[in-house]
Amino acid sequence: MNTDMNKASSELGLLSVMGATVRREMLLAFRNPGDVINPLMFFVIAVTLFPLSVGTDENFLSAIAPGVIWVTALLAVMLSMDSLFRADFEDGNLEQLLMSPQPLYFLLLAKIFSHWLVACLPIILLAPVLASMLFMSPEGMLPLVLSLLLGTPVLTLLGGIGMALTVGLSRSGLLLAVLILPLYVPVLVFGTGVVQAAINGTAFSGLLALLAALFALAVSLSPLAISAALKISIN
Amino acid sequence: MWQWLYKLGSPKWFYTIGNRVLPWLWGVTGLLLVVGIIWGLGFSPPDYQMGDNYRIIYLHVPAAGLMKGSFYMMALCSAALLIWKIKMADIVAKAVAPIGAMATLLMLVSGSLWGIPTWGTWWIWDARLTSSLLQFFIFVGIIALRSAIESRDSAAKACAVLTLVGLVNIPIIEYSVEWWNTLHQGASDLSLRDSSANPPEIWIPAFFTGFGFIGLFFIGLILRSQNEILLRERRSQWVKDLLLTDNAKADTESGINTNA
Amino acid sequence: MLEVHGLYCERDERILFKDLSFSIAPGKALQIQGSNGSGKTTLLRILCGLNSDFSGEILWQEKPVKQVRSEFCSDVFYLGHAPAINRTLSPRENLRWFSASQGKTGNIDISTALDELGLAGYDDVPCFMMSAGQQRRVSLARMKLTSARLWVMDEPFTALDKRGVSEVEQLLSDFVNAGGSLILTTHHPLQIACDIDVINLDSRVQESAP
Amino acid sequence: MPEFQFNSLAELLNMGGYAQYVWPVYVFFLLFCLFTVVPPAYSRRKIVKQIKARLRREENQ
Repeated sequence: MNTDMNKASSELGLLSVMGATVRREMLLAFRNPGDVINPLMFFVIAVTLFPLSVGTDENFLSAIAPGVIWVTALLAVMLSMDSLFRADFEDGNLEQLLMSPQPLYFLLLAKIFSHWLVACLPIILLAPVLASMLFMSPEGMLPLVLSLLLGTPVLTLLGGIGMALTVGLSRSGLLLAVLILPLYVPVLVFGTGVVQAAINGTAFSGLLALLAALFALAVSLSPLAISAALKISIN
Repeated sequence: MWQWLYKLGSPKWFYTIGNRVLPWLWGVTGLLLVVGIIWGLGFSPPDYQMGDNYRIIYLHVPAAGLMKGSFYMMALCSAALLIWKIKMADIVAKAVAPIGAMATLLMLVSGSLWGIPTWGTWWIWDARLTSSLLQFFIFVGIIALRSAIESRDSAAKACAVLTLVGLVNIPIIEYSVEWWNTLHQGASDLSLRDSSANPPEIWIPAFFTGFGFIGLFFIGLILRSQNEILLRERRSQWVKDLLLTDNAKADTESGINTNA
Repeated sequence: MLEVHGLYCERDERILFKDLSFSIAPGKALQIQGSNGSGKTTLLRILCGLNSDFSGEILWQEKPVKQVRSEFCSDVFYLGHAPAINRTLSPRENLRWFSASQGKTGNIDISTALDELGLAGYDDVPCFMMSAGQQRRVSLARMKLTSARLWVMDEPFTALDKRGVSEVEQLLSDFVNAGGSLILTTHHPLQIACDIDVINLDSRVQESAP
Repeated sequence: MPEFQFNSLAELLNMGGYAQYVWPVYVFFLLFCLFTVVPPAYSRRKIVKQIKARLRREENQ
């Protein structure tokens, strides 16, 4: 079997396996909708807690709206991380993933992209609705969605590292928070900065660029950390 | 030079070198700290603005340096463990983590106590204090991960990965906190560093306490590493010989037991 | 095909095996025997690269495994304790990812594979409605889909009934006689029609770590 | 050698009115020193005792 046919089939193999991974994850999300609904419900309920606690004064709520939306979205994404590796670790599929000939780097990207589609996209779509519930001014809506679109993948990738490190442990929900939340700070700071700048009418494209830079850094580096962590947890 | 470094990789050698270095370290560190503190507290002139309150920086600045230094050392050990599989690196990283966390705590406490007369409250969201607080959370995260994983080898490698992830993220966190601080509060003019109007000799005691801190750090590191070595090598012959000779003579003051 | 030199593995202060060397050639089977906890599963996972807590050398086609990882992985099929079956998916959906990773994307292969494992008609039944034996058969159906020349199997016969065990033994002997090589651990008395070398981990090492 | 800044012990203790900020920091520093040295020394004694006990058990087996 000459090698170039082998090379061509391995490229095709990688793309087809990534496609198969994404399709499998979508199917899994469809089969157990908890992975989609629970983060979303947490996001909605957590946001409604704020008016109940801090009162419904309009200017105050609209002042804290970007922060509230971003913090609850961040927590929702972190809580949704549990469904990323745990099910596959328990039924043995994670070993098959590590044993597959295709480079683990791209398989993990496919897996995390599908988790982002399942868990984070609904949150992004719902964020403007909740923001308007908190009387956030309308010109902040688009920047909010843009910053979430760029920020949540970084949160998912960093959460993936934490999840890969703790997948072998029996009850590690809170440990994930202790490990990963400090690393979420830059995304939170720039994310709320974008919305705040938009509301004050100042230019926010620079901050979006910073978020995009964080996104590029996370996409390129964190799969390396995740595959190293998975190989350790599988040991 | 490499041969010496290579030897440090073997636990037995590290243990014996540790025992030989410890007495010197005790003496030098004690001297440095005593001189630094007495000079700083009693002899250096008061600050033109803050009066005697500024004497806190003789502990605050070395603690901040130790916080940074201990994390970089942990990152170095983590890289050595993951890349060259040096078992000794994990022992040192495990010993450094609690000391680094406590140094960060000392930095935070001294920073906020310094802040009470100058800012009016014990905590303000100053850029350096906030990023040090986040660094403290990262230290706690690493220690929590190590205690959560039972098997020692995977705990070591998992903490190494987390430390390196932390190493990449810390500059980003500091940059974002710095940017965030200028957005909300403007640069606080009374930051801890700009006591430039003072005569230069106020920095001499800080020189002493600084190196005294480093000495203290290595004392703690060697003691903790030696404990871990004894635990891990308890079945090996050299530990048995070491302890049997100890039976023969009265056990000297812990920490300076003379080696076989 | 696969050579192992001087393999040493220690777990919680106990030596599992020390300077273990063997090789496996095409058309050969190797059975790892040993009591519970003697390190059979650890040895299989070390061979597959899932476990890296060992010292020693593993060569695949005379080259260290680390350098030829993707060829090695495409030529090895590992079947672990866990059936690697997601209970909410159907057998077809479970196997589709695996067959894609082996470069086969056709659906017909999956249904023929399932039929040969006695699961005709179960293609689209969610796995949680199937018995443990049937789920193990779904996992074993991957034998039909893989083009790997080295099979590493950890207790392949668990949860199978008598007829299932003989069917799988038949499949294994066809594979080995057709030039494949097989490493497996099992507690059942093995009747496959080919020459089997045996390594017994109990008789090799008694004393604890140095 | 710079001269001593405070003319009396009471003045030193008062630390120019900042006593309740400066001295707690130095107390915390003392805690830091104890934390770096005392726990390892204590667990050293425990470890040595443990190993010796095991050695004695193995010897008279």
